[in-house]
Amino acid sequence: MTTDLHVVIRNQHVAPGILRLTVDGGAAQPVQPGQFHMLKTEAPEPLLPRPLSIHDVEGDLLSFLYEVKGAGTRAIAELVPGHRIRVTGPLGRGFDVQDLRGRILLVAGGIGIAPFRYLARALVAAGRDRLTLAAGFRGLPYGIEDFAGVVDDIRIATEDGSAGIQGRVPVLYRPQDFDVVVACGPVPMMRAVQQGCREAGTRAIVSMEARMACGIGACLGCTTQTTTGMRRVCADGPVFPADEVIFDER
Amino acid sequence: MTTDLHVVIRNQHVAPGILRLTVDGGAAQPVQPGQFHMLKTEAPEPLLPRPLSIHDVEGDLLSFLYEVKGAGTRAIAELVPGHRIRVTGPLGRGFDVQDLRGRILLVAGGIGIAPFRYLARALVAAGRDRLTLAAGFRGLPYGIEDFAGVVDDIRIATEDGSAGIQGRVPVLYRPQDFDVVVACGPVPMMRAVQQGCREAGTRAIVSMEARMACGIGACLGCTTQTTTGMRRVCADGPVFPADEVIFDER
Amino acid sequence: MSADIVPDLSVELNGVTLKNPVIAASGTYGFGEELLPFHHPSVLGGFSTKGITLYPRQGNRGIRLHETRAGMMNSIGLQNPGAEVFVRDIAPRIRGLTGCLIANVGGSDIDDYVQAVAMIAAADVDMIELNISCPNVKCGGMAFGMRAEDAASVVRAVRPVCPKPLMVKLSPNAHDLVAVALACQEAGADSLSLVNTFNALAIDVHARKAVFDNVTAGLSGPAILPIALRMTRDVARAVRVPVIGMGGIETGEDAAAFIMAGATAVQVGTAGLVRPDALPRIVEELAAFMAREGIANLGQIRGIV
Amino acid sequence: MSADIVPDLSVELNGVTLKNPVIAASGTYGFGEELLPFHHPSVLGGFSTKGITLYPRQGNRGIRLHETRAGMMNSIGLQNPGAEVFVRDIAPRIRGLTGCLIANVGGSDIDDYVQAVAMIAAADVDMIELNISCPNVKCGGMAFGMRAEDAASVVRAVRPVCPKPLMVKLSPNAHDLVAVALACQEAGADSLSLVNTFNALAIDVHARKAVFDNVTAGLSGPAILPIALRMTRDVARAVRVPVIGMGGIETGEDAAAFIMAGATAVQVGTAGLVRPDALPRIVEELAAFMAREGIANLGQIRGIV
Ligand SMILES: Cc1cc2nc3c(=O)[nH]c(=O)nc-3n(C[C@H](O)[C@H](O)[C@H](O)COP(=O)(O)OP(=O)(O)OC[C@H]3O[C@@H](n4cnc5c(N)ncnc54)[C@H](O)[C@@H]3O)c2cc1C
Ligand SMILES: Cc1cc2nc3c(=O)[nH]c(=O)nc-3n(C[C@H](O)[C@H](O)[C@H](O)COP(=O)(O)OP(=O)(O)OC[C@H]3O[C@@H](n4cnc5c(N)ncnc54)[C@H](O)[C@@H]3O)c2cc1C
Ligand SMILES: Cc1cc2nc3c(=O)[nH]c(=O)nc-3n(C[C@H](O)[C@H](O)[C@H](O)COP(=O)(O)O)c2cc1C
Ligand SMILES: Cc1cc2nc3c(=O)[nH]c(=O)nc-3n(C[C@H](O)[C@H](O)[C@H](O)COP(=O)(O)O)c2cc1C
Ligand code: FES
Ligand code: FES
Repeated sequence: MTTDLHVVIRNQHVAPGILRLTVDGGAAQPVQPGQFHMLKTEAPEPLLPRPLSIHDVEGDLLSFLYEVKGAGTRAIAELVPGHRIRVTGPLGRGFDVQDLRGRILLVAGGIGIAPFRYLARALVAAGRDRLTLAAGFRGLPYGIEDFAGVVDDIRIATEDGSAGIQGRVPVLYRPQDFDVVVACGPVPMMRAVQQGCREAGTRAIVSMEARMACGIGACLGCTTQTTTGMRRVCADGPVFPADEVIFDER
Repeated sequence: MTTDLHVVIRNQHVAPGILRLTVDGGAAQPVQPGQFHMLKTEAPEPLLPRPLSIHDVEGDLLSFLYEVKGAGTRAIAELVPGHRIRVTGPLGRGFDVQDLRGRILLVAGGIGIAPFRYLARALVAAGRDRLTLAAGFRGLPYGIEDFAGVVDDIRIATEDGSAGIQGRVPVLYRPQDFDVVVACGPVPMMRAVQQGCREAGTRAIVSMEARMACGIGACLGCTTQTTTGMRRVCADGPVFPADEVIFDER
Repeated sequence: MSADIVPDLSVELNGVTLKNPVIAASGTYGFGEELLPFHHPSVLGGFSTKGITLYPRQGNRGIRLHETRAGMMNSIGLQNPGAEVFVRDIAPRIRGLTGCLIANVGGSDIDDYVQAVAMIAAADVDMIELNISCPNVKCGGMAFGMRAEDAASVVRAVRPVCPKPLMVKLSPNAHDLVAVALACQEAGADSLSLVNTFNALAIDVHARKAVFDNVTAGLSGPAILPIALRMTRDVARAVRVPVIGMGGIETGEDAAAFIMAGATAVQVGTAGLVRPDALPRIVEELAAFMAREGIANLGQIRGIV
Repeated sequence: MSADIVPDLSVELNGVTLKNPVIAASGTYGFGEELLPFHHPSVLGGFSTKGITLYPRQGNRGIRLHETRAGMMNSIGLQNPGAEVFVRDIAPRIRGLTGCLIANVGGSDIDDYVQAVAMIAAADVDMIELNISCPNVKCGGMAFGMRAEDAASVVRAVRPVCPKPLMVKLSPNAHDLVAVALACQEAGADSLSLVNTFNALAIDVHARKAVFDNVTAGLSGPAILPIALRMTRDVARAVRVPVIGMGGIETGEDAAAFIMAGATAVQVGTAGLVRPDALPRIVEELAAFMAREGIANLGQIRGIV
């Protein structure tokens, strides 16, 4: 883990409102798929850094795939090559690649696809050859081209029917067809994955989101309810066995 | 007076720590030499706009000459062509060109030279042909090239002796040689001008500085003591007859 | 939610109808005239004048402004031309600028307040805003806003000489703000406005001294919004009279938040110093927010938090 | 000013020598271990642990953090493993991390405080910091910090069971902060730290409800600095015991300002969340500032404003 200013190499739109940021110096330390970094521009506002998952590590370069939501991601989107940005990480507990075996399904909801490129590459490198990606989007899909040549079976659903099957991700798969399901996306989707897999008896793993301040486990601001009590998404997660997470009913 | 976002056309160093900013759309309204604008970048911090004198108006372009001092001017210095900046103005009471006649001396201390280019051009356009500029700097002079072909008699003093005469501006002139002296610069310099001219019986005019918030006369934050009470530098000035100003003794 | 709703922004404040709930805050809008090059004050719900005292005041010497993170400090010290000049020259001149002209009145002792209010309330203004909370007057202006008894005593004293609606402006520095609010209500306040500036300190570490001659000064702006919003809710839930909320409002959504916290109307100060078109924009943004969210009038959201 | 001065940053606090005046603030530095990948806690003057209560607490549900202009709000709700686990497992483990280990203790009633302090003060910690000001505990944690009598009663109760130096952490929401400070001093506090977070409100205007389940939450960060600095000076001028100032400190010059306002040492919270190297940087910046300004030791500037 380090905290340093990194030089922006690229920062480009891959779809409306979705950008890929590439910074230098990422490979200085080993990075586990599913880990994240805290990013903050040099401007005083917004005050807190923002968590972004590792999208890929290639040689010396570290990249993030992100959706512009509010002030924090907007500030990141305004960076141009040569600008610097504070990157703290890698943080959290990512996916245990050794532990993912058999028929593996990656379920992504929207920008939840971000951590899966690096995960899929790591799984392939570890010899896993039965990988399926089921990705759902509101409108036009993005980030899918990243999986060409990595994942054979790519399934797409869009709510507006603009690509793939019309509907949400659950229409794309039956949990019983897989040995393990890995999900990243909005809470309702992850709750559906948890429930479907529980009924089918399929093991499921989720990557959680929470508002964060420190990102390193010090402030207890990012906790999520689990069967073993309140746990910090940043330090005890973001990756949890789905069965341990107690999704808030609201 | 308007408040609008203006596109940055140029923003370049003319000397270390001194930049010239040129924005479009300045000529939409008549501008009097010695007036100023309030400038604020689109970033939330710093909160308040910063006052900068009009350095020149050329066709559609409005320019400012400024020294990087703190957060506000630093934020302005980071703008690149195409960026936008909020410009509110023109504000305040500038120099009354009709009223400046005879042998005119412009006394500038450091960045106090900023308003004099446009003033000198206006004076020449009004037929005044006996213009002298006396400019003092800590180190290497800047902004002087602006006066070539406009003012014949240019006198320079530098504290470090790197150009012109070594010393401060008072070494450059005798007040009794002029009909009117116009001064802009740090308070000690303006106090010296006030005193010298008072002794010599020469009319003197000063352009004052003060911390500002609104720039339009609404907050009473920028007042200066005068013989007629506390007056607002932004709305009653920044240009005052030197004899009316009561310089703070501290 | 209906997308084509045309929201009604008007509010009724002590018998005066404001076309919208956005009022320019005292001390940041001059006497309204300064803004004329940018917008006509009548586009706002109303404006509160610079604080007026019985006699003219020169205000404080030295630095009067200082910027902080997301805020600013001021120590103007109630510079103003005095009640007589206000009544004779200024009020008639600015009367036509707004549908709700609020005269902000400051003072150093009860007699001053009573005399000033008596003079000013007799002029053609719509309301008096009694500033018992200005922290920049050495002779004790703030003292009245700190404790319930003191606040009540000044409100009780001016009430009989004030035939106009009487708004009392509370200090966030009060020991027990809700107690002060209740005491002002009992003493006859028709409405309460809050917050005035927070007593704060800036130090010039290089000079090793306070930035302001008076040592402390008043903090305003976006930095204080979350505290001001909490205080507005605390007071609005405790009193019967209308509450006018303020502190750091910059956007229409900020204004909506204060109304959801129970405010009848809002005031905006610092944001209007940052850019002179801020207040009309807040009105437009609030209207757009209401239209988008299907809020027909402010009564539908007032105090729902 | 001598350019080649090597400043002495050490401070003496109730018999404990801190190598520098920068202490990590409770609740923002975990138990010190979380920061180890970034710096060793021993580079700081000390650190205050997350607030510990007699029994373990899960803390609050729902959103716990919210960002504001130049600040943040938190509603953690004192999540902690309880005094027993702290004393048995945690204190021995983290003891070696710092030369000044401060155990921050929270509670909901006087009995809880007394039992917790008795247990924790018996462990190998250097000081107790009594949090009478946490605004996030429903059962009244804040109540003790609001009024002088209440504050004194809890300090008086824990004093006999606390053989270690007792630092009492004051709430900026107190009705009369100086009175609370004096009451705590009379009741036996060895030092006073301030400020804890400001009680504040954030509203989600789209959802038309408060962001936090508890409605209000605590505001910290640069936004509050000018108010916290003023309060630090008010208290430091009124009491005899050392004062530890905090609230929005981000730089070495901010730390110097608190010391000029009378603080013996400072604490830093939010800035360390923004970037994990903030606190060691503040130490370096303070040293550089002192060297530049020719300040040989902090006694030369303490309380000069
Ligand atoms: C471990 C982790 C990994 C993430 N990886 C990615 C990624 O690879 N790509 C991506 O686009 N997004 C990712 N997110 C979500 C991303 O952090 C938020 O979208 C971002 O913080 C929003 O900030 P904002 O200022 O743009 O939006 P705003 O909505 O203005 O943010 C306001 C506040 O809410 C918080 N917030 C808002 N939405 C979220 C959210 N969904 N999760 C956490 N905090 C939120 C912000 O941090 C901030 O404090 C991740 C979140 C976590 C926790
Ligand atoms: C009418 C007028 C015209 C001016 N014209 C020019 C110009 O053409 N070129 C130029 O370089 N400068 C000019 N100045 C000075 C310029 O406004 C300040 O240098 C600038 O505001 C400093 O801001 P900062 O954030 O960079 O510095 P900081 O020192 O960080 O500013 C902190 C605060 O102090 C105020 N401040 C600091 N120095 C001054 C100052 N000298 N005058 C007024 N406020 C100050 C700032 O506005 C801000 O509120 C003018 C000032 C006035 C009043
Ligand atoms: C420069 C300035 C001058 C002020 N003068 C007065 C005043 O004369 N009377 C008064 O009641 N409040 C005065 N205030 C306080 C404001 O009216 C308002 O209560 C405060 O600034 C908080 O609102 P804001 O954050 O929107 O600015 C002044 C504020 C500022 C910034
Ligand atoms: C996330 C968070 C958790 C906190 N938890 C505690 C706590 O457990 N006990 C306590 O006394 N103060 C707690 N505080 C208050 C801080 O210690 C400090 O008083 C406050 O944040 C002001 O300092 P700052 O502006 O430097 O953050 C907490 C603050 C934050 C931001
Ligand atoms: S963000 Fe601070 S503990 Fe997770
Ligand atoms: S800056 Fe507001 S009156 Fe001059």
